[in-house]
Amino acid sequence: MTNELIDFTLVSVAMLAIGIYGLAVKRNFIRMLFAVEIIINAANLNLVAFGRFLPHAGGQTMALFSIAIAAAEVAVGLSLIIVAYRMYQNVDIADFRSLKG
Amino acid sequence: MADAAFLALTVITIGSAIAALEMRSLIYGSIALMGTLGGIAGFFFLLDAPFVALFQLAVYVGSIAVLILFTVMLVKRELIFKMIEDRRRKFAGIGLMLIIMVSLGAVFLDSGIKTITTDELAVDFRDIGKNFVTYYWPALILMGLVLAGSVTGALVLARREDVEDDQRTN
Amino acid sequence: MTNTATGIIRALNSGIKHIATKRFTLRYPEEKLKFVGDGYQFDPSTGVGIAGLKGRHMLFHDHCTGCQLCSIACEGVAEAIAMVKVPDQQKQNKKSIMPQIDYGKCVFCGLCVDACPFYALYMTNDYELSSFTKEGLIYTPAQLQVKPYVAQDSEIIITKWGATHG
Amino acid sequence: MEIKLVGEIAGNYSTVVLMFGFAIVAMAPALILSRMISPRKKSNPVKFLPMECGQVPSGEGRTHFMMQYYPYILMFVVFDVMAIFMYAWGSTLLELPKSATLPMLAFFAIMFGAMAFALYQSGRRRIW
Amino acid sequence: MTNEFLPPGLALQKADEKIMTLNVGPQHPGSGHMRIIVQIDGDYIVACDPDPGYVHRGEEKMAEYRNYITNIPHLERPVIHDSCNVLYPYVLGVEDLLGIEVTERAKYVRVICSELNRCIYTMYWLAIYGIFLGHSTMFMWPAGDRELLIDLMEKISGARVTHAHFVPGGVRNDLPPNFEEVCLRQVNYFEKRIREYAAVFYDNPILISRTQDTGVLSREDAIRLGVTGSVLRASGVDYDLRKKEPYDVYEELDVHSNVMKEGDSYARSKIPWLDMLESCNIIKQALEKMPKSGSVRVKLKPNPKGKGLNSVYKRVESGRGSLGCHIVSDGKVEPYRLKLSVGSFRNLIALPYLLKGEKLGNMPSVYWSLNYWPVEADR
Amino acid sequence: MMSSTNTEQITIEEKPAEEKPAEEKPAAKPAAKPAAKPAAKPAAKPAAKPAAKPAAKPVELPEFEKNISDKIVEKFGDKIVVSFVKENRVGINVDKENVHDVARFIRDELNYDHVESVSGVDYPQDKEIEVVYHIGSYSDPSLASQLIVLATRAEREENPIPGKDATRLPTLRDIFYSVEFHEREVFEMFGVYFTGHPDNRRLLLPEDWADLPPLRKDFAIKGR
Amino acid sequence: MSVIAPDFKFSKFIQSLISDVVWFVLIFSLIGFPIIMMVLFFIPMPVIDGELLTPFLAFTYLADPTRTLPIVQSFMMTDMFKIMAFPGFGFAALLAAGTIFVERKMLAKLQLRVGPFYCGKFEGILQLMGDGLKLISKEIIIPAKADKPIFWAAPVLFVASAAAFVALIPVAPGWVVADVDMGLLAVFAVIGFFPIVTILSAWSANSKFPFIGGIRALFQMVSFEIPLILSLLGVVMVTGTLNLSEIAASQSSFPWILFLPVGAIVFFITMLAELERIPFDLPEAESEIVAGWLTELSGMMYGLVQLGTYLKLYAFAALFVVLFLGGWNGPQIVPQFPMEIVTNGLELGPVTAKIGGLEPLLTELITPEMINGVLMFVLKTVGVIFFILLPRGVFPRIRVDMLLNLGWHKLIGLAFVNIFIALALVYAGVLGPGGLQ
Repeated sequence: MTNELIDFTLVSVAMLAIGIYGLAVKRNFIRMLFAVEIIINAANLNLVAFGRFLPHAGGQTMALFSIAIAAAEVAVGLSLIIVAYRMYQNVDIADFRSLKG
Repeated sequence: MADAAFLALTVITIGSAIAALEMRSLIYGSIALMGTLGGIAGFFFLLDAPFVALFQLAVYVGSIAVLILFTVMLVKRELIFKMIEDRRRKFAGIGLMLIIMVSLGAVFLDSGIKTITTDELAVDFRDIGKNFVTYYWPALILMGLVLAGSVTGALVLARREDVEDDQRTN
Repeated sequence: MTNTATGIIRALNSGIKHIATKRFTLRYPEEKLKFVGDGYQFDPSTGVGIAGLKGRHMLFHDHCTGCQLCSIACEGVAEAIAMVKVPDQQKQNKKSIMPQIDYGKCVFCGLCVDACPFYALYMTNDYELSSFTKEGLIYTPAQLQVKPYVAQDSEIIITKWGATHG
Repeated sequence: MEIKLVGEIAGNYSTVVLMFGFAIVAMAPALILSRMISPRKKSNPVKFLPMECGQVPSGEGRTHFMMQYYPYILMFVVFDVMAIFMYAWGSTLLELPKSATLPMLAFFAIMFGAMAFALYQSGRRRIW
Repeated sequence: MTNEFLPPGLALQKADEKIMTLNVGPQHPGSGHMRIIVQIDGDYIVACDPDPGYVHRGEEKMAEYRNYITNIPHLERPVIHDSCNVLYPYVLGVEDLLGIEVTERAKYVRVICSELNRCIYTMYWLAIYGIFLGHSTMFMWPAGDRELLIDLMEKISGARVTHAHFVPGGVRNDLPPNFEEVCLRQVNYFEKRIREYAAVFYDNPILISRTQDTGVLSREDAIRLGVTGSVLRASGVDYDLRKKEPYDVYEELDVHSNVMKEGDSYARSKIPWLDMLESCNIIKQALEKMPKSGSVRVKLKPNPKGKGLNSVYKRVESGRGSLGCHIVSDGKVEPYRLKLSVGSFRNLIALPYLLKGEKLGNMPSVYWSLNYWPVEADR
Repeated sequence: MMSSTNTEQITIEEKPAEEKPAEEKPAAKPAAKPAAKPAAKPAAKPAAKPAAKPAAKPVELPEFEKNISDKIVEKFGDKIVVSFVKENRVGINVDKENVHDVARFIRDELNYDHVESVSGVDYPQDKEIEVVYHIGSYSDPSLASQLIVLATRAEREENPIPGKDATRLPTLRDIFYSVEFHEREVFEMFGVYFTGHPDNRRLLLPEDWADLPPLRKDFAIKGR
Repeated sequence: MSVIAPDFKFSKFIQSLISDVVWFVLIFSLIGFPIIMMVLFFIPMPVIDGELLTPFLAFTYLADPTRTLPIVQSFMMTDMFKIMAFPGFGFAALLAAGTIFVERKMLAKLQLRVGPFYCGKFEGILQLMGDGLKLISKEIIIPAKADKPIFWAAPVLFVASAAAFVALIPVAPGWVVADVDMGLLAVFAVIGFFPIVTILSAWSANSKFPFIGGIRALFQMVSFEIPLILSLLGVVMVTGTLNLSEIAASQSSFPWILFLPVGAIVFFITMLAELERIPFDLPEAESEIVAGWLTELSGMMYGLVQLGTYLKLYAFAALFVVLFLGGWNGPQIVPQFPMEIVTNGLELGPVTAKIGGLEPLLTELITPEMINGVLMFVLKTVGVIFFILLPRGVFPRIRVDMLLNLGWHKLIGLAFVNIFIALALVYAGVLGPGGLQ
């Protein structure tokens, strides 16, 4: 009944690939944020999986830190979206060109 | 039992991850994202990490998803349903995705990870709590700073300075 | 802060105290309020009314002369009174017409009672006039002649534990 | 509890999910039954319009956004993380040495500072 | 008188995207029979346009077709809870036109009826104020205790709400036997009851924090906007017609007019409550000083007529403030023109002014604290 | 079902029609007596006297009110007509050209500060509509019971066209803010357009009202 | 005298009963029996105790308690029973229904009126049933342009979230649906679902009032979640566990409310807010925004949301009891069963009535301790529910900015005060290892 580490790792790889696809293709700022979230979650899954199979508390601890940082990232990212939306009335990154330095 | 649950969770997670990116409506996309996050929480349960799993549920589904939903509802209705994408770019993205999947998957399958199994006890969540304040305490402080910085930055970003105050005085 | 706390505690205390207070509700179909007197009447000799409930009218056939004053009084108010022929011949009522009242229109102001110079019309304590049809609300002179049976016995009783309808 | 198999703990939590599913299975029939036995007359399409106090509403129904209180929801995301982090510490408090409280107090101090700033910002009405 | 008094209609025109227009009423648990079009920016009301008229019946036009007596049951319709007071200026005006002097006992009976009706109205108002603030007990208690006074009015006049009791020349009928005793008992109990309201309502810290400093109407603005009644007195203007222009026997009674300085919703809601206590006091005084016997109605000709082209404006202090009746007579049995200047209509003007910049959550409390009765404003 | 019982009632009730009132009469009369008796005598006397009094009395004007009217007359002379001076009421008729100045004088010099009521009166025989402002004072305690009845008249057009109203009066809103809703009401009820009023819109009538202004005399209620 | 209630005649009642029974027997024997027989013909019967289970034998099982009781007992051990009936859904729904009845009658008494009276012979006890029937037979109106899937799913999800919350509550030792190590964290995770369901439901209705109400509900729940989480940390600190059963068991000598009253008060206030009860019912403030996020819900959808709300109320009250009032701990007031009657049977002259399977049931599952625990738990919960209901009678609702101000400025501060109190108690040695208990 024991799952093997490789299963979790493969799921994680799939999630990572989906996330990268989303980042590459989508031009909607919010959707890109979704993609980032998916990638972060893939990483967390790996952390916890390795932490379980090489029994060590560090994996879970790092996952907790990672989730917390993700929360901070989302807060800032959504604030950015609001700012950009307020300026351009749109959430398409093509319109955000002028944000470049 | 765990295998069936694993398969179900895999389907839920990956399916809703794709849905989150491909659904026409951003609201449904957010709901699908919630599904992804919940699926990951399910994986954490399967990995005997209930603390992380519940943390994931409480933080990701409970608050981050709320924030995302809220922000999505802020934008105009037509934007919620608009898909902006390029066809060629999409195929390129799918190719990229497949390449990453296959290559990384092959690498992992070929590596020693495949043979790793365990029959040791799961890590007790109390160890995590101890880790936090003993071994990892600089990281804790750092994370506090990151959180503080993020809330400060988010507030400073989201406020608007150009308020025409004629209508909104009391 | 203390003010807030005492205020909240006072409010809660008052709420709990009222759980032990008597109910004030009048449970209407089972209990009916008792009224003063027999109903609103008007003494044409003094020009002053006599207090009472302005309920359904009552018509004295042997007083009514068919003068239509009540109908005229009602014209500006509700137009509820119509004069109709009655079969029985009274000697003071040459035209044999008497008021018929449509309670779908009547506003129970009692001005028709004030208008009657012969003490023929007064109001009773009966107020339960509902009907399923509009026609059921039109009371002919014969119906108006009947003194209603009213069992009204409940009054406001004020006790130490609050007021009730006993 | 002797947990050696991977995924054994999940069994404990599955009852919560079962309860969730049971409520859906038990309550959805109520809606379906209601849909079956209740009258369904589509006689007047006006009946199904989103009315607003007897008037046909003007404008979009989903655009209201209380920007004034947006900072609170931002703060929630961050401080929710903080609050649940504290459980990792609080639940093991009895087994920890007393010196371990110090980093937590420092964490509190940082978060207090952030909260004070955030509350000050959210209290300023004119900038939202 | 320039920018801050921008009329609501004009303010509504400059709307931008983030501002939402919200209809409150006419089918709304928090509006009564009227519509308030509010524009909200987030939680703040940017502009507000009251739209009364959903219960407009044209009472003034109807009055031109009815003679002075048959107008009585009609003119009390706008405020059936305050039906004695709404008839009072009309009756005074007709008496003035016809030149009748009313007997002493009739005046006392009128004062008692008027005060009872003021309490009945205020209790109804208070009940709705309670439910507007989400205080369901404050809906039930006044609605129940109001019954004590309705019972008294029913004993006097024979009807529970639409009394049609005042006529030119006095009142329709005398008090029933044994009335003084019953009245005193029930009014005493009533007073005890409404003092009880302080614990759950007027001294309730949540209510105070919710209504204090909301919708502040300063003294100058109150005078300039011409508001009346409790709204005026809550803003610190001591103006009570029972003292300032005493009609009937108010001169002989010791009337105290309640004034508060704050001018916020809390003060506006507290003044009517204080007025009820004062009314109980007045009723007790009047019962004491009333002549124990005597006629209550002066006999008039069947169809009284005015004398030539003549106009009269009489006003009384009703539950909602000064209630004036302008009667123009041209010597016929019907009034040539009758205009009711009602407190609700005069207070309505303060609504857009007060709601501007308020929070949406304050809308019900500010709106109803104006002592506004939609049916009366529409007439 | 109900109608059948109703007819039953009628058929049953009609038979004892002769006996019933005979029973009722003694019950009704004693109830009437005790209340009616004391009221009977004094009722007639005071009714007769005061009714005659005010008519017979010579016109003596109350002093305080006379003072006020004198002040206005002094300022404006023959531009105004003092229509009546009664207790607590001073009536002034003004042309519509001067109403603004008179109102300003009343506010600034005489300390009147608000308008209690604005009523329009239609005089079709004069082809005029009169608008009557009842102006009172809150801030001056000595004027608390006083009202100035300021009346002005506008020519009445026969067929008012909404939007192009010819019956026009200057608004007093910039002098007395409190007339705002009152003037809106007069506008819709009489069709008097107040020039300078910033918000001449419908107030009470329905939005689709397309008839005459309803309080004019030539707008007849149906069936009357 | 009564006009409304029709005359009740016992003979007619009996008559109607008999006619019903006759119809049932007739239809059952004509249609039901053949169908059952046909079905039984095709289904292979299980073998129990070496006997083939024939329909006849099945009927004897039904009639014979010695055979059914072990089945009942083993059924009561299963998760399904726990979920469906006792500590789970059925029990909670029963208490929720009781809460609704008590709320109505108590509020009526407080407001000097009668309350539900006519439905049911005694004080309107069947009113809730009548309301349920009414709601289920009402038309469900879905506004045009509403987002149908979300709109349909939201009420069900609301009930389901509330049920998941109920699953975590321990009622008596061992009687809990999900006995999990991180019970408290699971509670927080479940609470997090309510704002999402609310805001989705509000958004999907495509109307202004629900949306404003939903946004307000979101702000309210979200703002009060942090004081809620922080106020419970004190209890966790002094017990050192997140398991709700262990927390309840740790209060055998004294409840934590004695040591952590500040936390209890903060938790109570946040509880009121999370439940959207007066004075915090501003998402449903009917005088401003018609019924808040419930405005467009009609018929049974509204009924489900109400059911969910009251389940949530029960769960929160029970959580308060478990965390602060000692859960099932309390004086033993239920007497011991007369076990000799159970074991030896009841002797009535020559007859000895003995039910075989009753003994293991009473010694293993339904012990007096368990009944006492449940009784204590229910008593305490009802007490807490009373105090949750009472503010509805005496307080007006507050405003959204006051609410946020209260939550963020005062309650979080008080929650931290509570944490420091707990810290001081632990470090001073009053509680924790070596302290009291």
